[in-house]
Amino acid sequence: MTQQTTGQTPGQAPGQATGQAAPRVARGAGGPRATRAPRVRAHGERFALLGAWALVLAVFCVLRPDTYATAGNLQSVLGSQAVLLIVSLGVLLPLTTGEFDLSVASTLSLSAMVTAVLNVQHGWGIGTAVLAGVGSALVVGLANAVGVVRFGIPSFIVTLGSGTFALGVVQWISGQSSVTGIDPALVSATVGSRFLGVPLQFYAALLAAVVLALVLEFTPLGRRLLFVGRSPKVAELSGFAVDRLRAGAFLGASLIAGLAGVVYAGALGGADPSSGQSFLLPAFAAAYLGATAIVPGRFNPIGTVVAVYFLSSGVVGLQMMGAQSFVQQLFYGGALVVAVGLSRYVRHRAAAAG
Amino acid sequence: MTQQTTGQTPGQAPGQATGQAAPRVARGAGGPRATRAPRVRAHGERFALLGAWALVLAVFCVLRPDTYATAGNLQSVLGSQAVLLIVSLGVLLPLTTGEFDLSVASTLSLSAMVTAVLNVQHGWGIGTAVLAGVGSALVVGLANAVGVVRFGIPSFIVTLGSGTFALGVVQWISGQSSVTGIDPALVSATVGSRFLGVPLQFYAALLAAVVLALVLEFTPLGRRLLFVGRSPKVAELSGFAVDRLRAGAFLGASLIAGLAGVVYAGALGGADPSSGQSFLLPAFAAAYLGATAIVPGRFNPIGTVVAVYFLSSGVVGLQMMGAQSFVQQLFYGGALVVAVGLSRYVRHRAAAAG
Amino acid sequence: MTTPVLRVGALSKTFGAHRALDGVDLEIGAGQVHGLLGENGSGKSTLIKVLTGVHAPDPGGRLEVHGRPVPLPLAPGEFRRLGISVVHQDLGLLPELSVAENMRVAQAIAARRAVVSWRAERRLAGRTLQRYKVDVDPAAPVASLGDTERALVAILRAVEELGDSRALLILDEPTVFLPREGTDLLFGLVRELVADGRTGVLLVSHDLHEVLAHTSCVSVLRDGRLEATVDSAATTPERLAELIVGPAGAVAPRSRAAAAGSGDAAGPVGPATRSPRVRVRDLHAPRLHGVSFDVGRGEVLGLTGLAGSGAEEVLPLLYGARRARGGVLEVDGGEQPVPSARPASSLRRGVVYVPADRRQDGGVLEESVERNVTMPVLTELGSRWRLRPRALRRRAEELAERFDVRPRDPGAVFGTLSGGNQQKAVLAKWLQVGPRLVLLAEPTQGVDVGARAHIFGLLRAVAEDGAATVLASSDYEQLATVCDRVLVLARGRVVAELSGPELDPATISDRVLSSTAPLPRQQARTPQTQESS
Amino acid sequence: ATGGGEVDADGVAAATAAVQAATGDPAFELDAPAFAMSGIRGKTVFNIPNSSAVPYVQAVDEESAAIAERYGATWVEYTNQGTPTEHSAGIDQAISRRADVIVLAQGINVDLIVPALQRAKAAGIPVVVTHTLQTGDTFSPQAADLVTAQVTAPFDEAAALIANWAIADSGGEANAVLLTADEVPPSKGMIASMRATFEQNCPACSVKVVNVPVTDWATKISGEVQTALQADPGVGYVLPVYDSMSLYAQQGITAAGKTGQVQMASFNGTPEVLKLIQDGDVMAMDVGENISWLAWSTLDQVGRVLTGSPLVEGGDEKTPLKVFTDDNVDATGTPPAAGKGYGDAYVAGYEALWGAP
Ligand SMILES: Nc1ncnc2c1ncn2[C@@H]1O[C@H](COP(=O)(O)OP(=O)(O)OP(=O)(O)O)[C@@H](O)[C@H]1O
Ligand SMILES: Nc1ncnc2c1ncn2[C@@H]1O[C@H](COP(=O)(O)OP(=O)(O)OP(=O)(O)O)[C@@H](O)[C@H]1O
Ligand SMILES: O[C@@H]1[C@@H](O)[C@H](O)OC[C@H]1O
Ligand SMILES: [Mg+2]
Ligand SMILES: [Mg+2]
Repeated sequence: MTQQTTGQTPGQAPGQATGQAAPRVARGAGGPRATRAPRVRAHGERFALLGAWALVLAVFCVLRPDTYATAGNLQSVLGSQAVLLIVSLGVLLPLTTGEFDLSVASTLSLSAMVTAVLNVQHGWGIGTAVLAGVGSALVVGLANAVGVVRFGIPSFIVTLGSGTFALGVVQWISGQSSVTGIDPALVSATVGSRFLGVPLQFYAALLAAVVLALVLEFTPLGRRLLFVGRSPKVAELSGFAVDRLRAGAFLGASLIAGLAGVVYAGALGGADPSSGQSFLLPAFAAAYLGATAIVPGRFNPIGTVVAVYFLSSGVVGLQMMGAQSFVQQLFYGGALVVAVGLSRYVRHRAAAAG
Repeated sequence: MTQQTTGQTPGQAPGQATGQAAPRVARGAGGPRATRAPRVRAHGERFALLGAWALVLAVFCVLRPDTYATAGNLQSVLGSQAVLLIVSLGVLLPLTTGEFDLSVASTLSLSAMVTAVLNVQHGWGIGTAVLAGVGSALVVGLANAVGVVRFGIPSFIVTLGSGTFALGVVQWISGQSSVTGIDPALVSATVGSRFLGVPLQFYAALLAAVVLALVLEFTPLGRRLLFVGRSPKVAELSGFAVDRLRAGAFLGASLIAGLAGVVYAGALGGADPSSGQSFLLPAFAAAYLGATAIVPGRFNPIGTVVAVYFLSSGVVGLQMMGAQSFVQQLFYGGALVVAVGLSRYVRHRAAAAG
Repeated sequence: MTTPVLRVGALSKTFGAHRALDGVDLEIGAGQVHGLLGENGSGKSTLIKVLTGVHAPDPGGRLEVHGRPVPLPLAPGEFRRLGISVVHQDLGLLPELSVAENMRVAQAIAARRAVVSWRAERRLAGRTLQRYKVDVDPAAPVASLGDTERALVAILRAVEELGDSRALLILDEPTVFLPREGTDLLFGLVRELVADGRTGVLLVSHDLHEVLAHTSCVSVLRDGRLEATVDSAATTPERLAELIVGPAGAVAPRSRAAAAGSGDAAGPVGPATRSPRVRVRDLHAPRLHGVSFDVGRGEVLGLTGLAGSGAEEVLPLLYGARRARGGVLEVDGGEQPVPSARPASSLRRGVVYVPADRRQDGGVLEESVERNVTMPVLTELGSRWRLRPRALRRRAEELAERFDVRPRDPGAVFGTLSGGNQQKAVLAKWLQVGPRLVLLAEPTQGVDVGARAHIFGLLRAVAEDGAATVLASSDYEQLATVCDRVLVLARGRVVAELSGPELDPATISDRVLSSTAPLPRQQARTPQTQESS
Repeated sequence: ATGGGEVDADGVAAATAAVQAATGDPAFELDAPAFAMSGIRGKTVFNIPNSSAVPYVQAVDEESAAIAERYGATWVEYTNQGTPTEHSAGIDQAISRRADVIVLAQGINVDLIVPALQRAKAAGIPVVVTHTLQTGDTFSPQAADLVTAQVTAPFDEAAALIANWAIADSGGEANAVLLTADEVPPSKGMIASMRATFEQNCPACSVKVVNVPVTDWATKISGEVQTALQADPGVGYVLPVYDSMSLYAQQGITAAGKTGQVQMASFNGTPEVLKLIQDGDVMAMDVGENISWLAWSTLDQVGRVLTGSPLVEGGDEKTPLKVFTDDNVDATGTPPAAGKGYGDAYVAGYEALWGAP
């Protein structure tokens, strides 16, 4: 077993590196719970992003009362971000353990494409095709885990490589074109049926977020993952199976990305070889932005949900105003930086006042 | 002054976070010089990637003696990767100080577009247009530096945000269309003129790599940047101006990306609003892969050069074999992981034998 | 006699070509506090890491716990189930998490329960803290605690983690962070613990007196081999020192004169006869309320006090590693307000600071010794635009020689050096610059007796060169040995000044303990570094 | 690849004639029933373009919006970055805004948004797809009854013109590299059409096809072109199927040092690419489609759907192609502008069919 910790471990030469990026949200941090700030202030940061979201909603409801402030619009905003939300949950797991997974987008495409190809072109039943799709995603996760944990390669490069490779496989099995006409049962299970006017995929994504939040916050497993991310060294000295936890995080991320792929295949009624890539940066943005809310200083699923809908509410509002696509970019980029900056500011104020 | 270090520093409340990803290549590492391995083996790792490159060249020279093994092909391989190489050098600087700059690709587009728009549409002289282009790039760098150093926002999110924003600006000033017809002098200075059959842009990129390598390896500045990346706390206590060094790394990255943009504008004879983005992940791949060679365990410019040409030599060979684009993806992704894995393996062997 | 709680046999561990442990046999009895001594790099930490499954030992080693053989290597976390728990020297706390989260992590995690209630965990942690009368808020982040409080939290955590199968508590130099009161609390706790007759304690320390006072027997490692196991009651510090460093090695210094090295018979020159080189006036910070003192040319001034007294705060403030609220520092006549001090500006004024936590603050673990020790002299040995690799290498070699850094290879990775050698390298890094004012925090923390004498000699030499030295420590023995004068702080003020014949460990200890009780915890815990510029 | 045969003089003549025929200002040839466009007053047209980041697409939409508003309809532009997720969300937005018609413009793959199209159908909103399929082609069975009407385009004819131009220009000895992007719906047909044209008119020509997915255009086209020129120094023509590829292809030619030896011809008539013809020697020909004309043709079919008038059969609005070379490119303006250089036969033609606003 090769250990990957800050310190030195057997089987590793001195000067041997794990070379890992530790994408912590909070290095020396504990969030406002940790500071002695009065509760109100502390809540300031927890709910700042929710507030910003409310503000965005309010502004557009005033500007476009007939179109934005409608149940239909709300339903469509909620319904349309399910896949992104699930992918964001995927990147969040390795981030929690201090690693990057840049392969999630390709993994999503792979899972969607395998499902579609097997179901549409090879006549597999949708159930087995979905299993195969998710299985193919897990293969990517396994490769990531082996590369990072066993060989000690930095996750940034392992997952960049495995993602590129997986994308090649997608292009290969798809013949570089879209595969459509997937089993309607999958369509119906994702976007075809609705509850309260919102497609089922939204509830699936929300459920995933809640489950993940509970796991991270209230189970020993979640605590272990957090410890591993904060300090692999300490975690190892505390007797955690650091390797297994980190491997598990990559497998978990791939599993989630695989499920996202299945949902995506349902939402599209098929699969295409390239569009999955467009989820990558937004997913990281949502995870990082989400780490400023609800449990500030930690990557957390509920914060991620808020981040996804904050950003998409703004973009949809701008679309309704007929803003050009560059305005959406300006909003997206600006909102990211301002929101995170603001939450730091609130924390500073809180700390200064405490 | 807000300090951003791993531990606690003055001016920061405990529990205050910098939230930084520390994309070190080598956590517990010092490279083979540092290990006690015999020199031969140590050289194994330094030159493993060069060896892999030679192997790729040899294989394709055998397979395609008439087309691959020609001076013309060599010239074209060398000449075609200049922009990517320069951008890779750009990402390398912040990586050295432990930060990500995801905005380089947009910065490149911005610089190229500003140069093109001012020169073509507003009739500015090419010299002043280039200055303005590079200046606009520096504005992005300044924003990154302020966000990361002054406000303590994680660089991953600051640069994701600033990059998205800059891209919005590009779309805005370009009216979302390509701008062609740039001053032929710029074209001639980049791809139009040749030396030894290779376009000038290659020499420009190579020069940049060599200068950066000299700075990083042989100046106090380079040593300081490295230490800031390894441990901001130690660097600060050692009297290094950590904030200024980190800010400088971001400005340097933007400057380099801005220059890359100018070269790109010359190579294209204009600018287009979107294509710059496609340099982002390959640039990181080259930087990380390059960190396995020449000075293993450190991001280093010469290793990056080798990485860029290793990858492109393989891709060009596959292109000559008529391989489909998915095969190129498979090669690219596979080569990344295998090359890094191999270099770890060599190091392991060396350590085991030492 | 009962079965020992732990027995190891023929334990070896090889790193590359280096044998860190070489056929060690060791037995720790129930109810016994067993000392483990040895030079820096003799293998103590390695032994502990084998017992905790961090390192896999070479084949052939044996381990028995409570008489039952346990196959090696241990799986990660297995030591927990065996009833072993450890306080590592760096404590292993995550500063950004709360006290409760840190304390309860093992239980919360080991529990077969699917769900952890952090509220309940907080209550349990609070109860433990209360039971041992440690006044710390379980919800506070560890980052906001002082060093002593952190050490106590780590130790209490380890005690709790022993669980029902309690076998062995390992303390790896637990007292280096602790002032006397903390040490007393700790050993009180240890005695209570072994009184149950089921638990043993393995105590790693470099403090011979402490070890003899609190253990029933002592094992000494030398170069990875077990040199001897002796009965504490039947031995002396001198005998132990001999076992540790070998018959030819230095003997633990007992006096300043000895510390100054051979032939230096000249006692310290009294402060009155020196021209003050450094003046500190009215230093203010959250925990300091107007501290002033002078330090003469060639003088070594000690600062000490209980946790929370402010003694440990002074140095980082003067250096600019933390922000002061007010105060003036005058060096050779040049005045500067302390709040505007920054490490860079301090260095320019000839002020250097050797931090207590060398692993965190002293050097970059993954870089070579050479690169670490030459950090402050990059431009001095080259130019603004050019490094002189050969000059740097030569300087590193000289320093390794002069400061006795082992191994003597400047290319060695800093992080692979043993703790004591890291400390020597850090001292070398700072003392080479010819400083005017040396600020030293716990300079011999974790340093073996031989090296300690060597370091004292080096400090003396720097003083002889005319530097003013301020040494903050809670090691009274050390203060008595190297200082010309010692200031005792309490409640953020200087409450006593000791010099001449008063400078012996017992007197210092008396003055510290009789200084008014430490600040209420509440205040002591407020984050020290909130005020930003 | 073909090649190796004798130069076929008849073929060259045929190719030359075909190109020549397409160099003039096109006439309005649509023969469809007239209807009153004024009937769209007060209606909402919800337009979802393939990607708002493509300038060409934007230009068509701006012109369409202007015409729709002239006739009193509301034009809602759904700006997006070109992903199927956004396209689906756009349809949902249209439904929630109770649009009267949804336009999917410029190459959206309807097969990937079937579930959303089903919702549109359930909501009773007709869907018009423009400029996506080759004239004569039909949608897949699953999508066919979800799309109310379409406007097709003469992609294959444009491709044939590119091939014919290369044949004519080389005197029947062209050695050409065709650049394509397989995943864009019309691409495969266009490549097939080019191959067929070369086979028919030029047995001595040889052809190689290089596929570069859209996402890789910026990083890969240049290298691919260089490699192709390196692998076969005899190549004289690089023929990208879409002219947005030509900027990168031109870079590859320049970098390979083949300026003056290799020429390019492509399709779309994007103004910035027409400018490349004016400025340099590499880009020699572009088959243009009139952006304004495309807008009017879109409105024609949309107007028919909204007013319940008879549709244009199969969606063939007879939108024309025009070949631009150094000889006639200046008619598009200097620098070239959208909608210029094709005459204005379509304005009169459509106004005659639609009546007054
Ligand atoms: N992972 C490792 N790789 C290589 N050498 C190691 C490793 N860990 C320890 N060593 C070496 O093994 C020897 C024993 O180190 P160890 O840390 O056990 O000493 P120690 O007795 O704890 O010393 P100190 O009192 O300074 O802490 C030293 O020479 C050290 O450099
Ligand atoms: N990153 C690392 N690379 C190589 N060796 C390491 C590394 N981290 C720790 N070690 C080895 O582990 C040993 C023990 O380190 P540990 O932190 O337990 O105590 P220490 O620093 O030796 O302090 P001390 O005696 O003063 O206990 C060191 O001697 C060192 O050789
Ligand atoms: O209309 C489209 C055109 O805009 C683009 O260039 O390529 C594909 C076509 O569907
Ligand atoms: Mg030790
Ligand atoms: Mg021309």
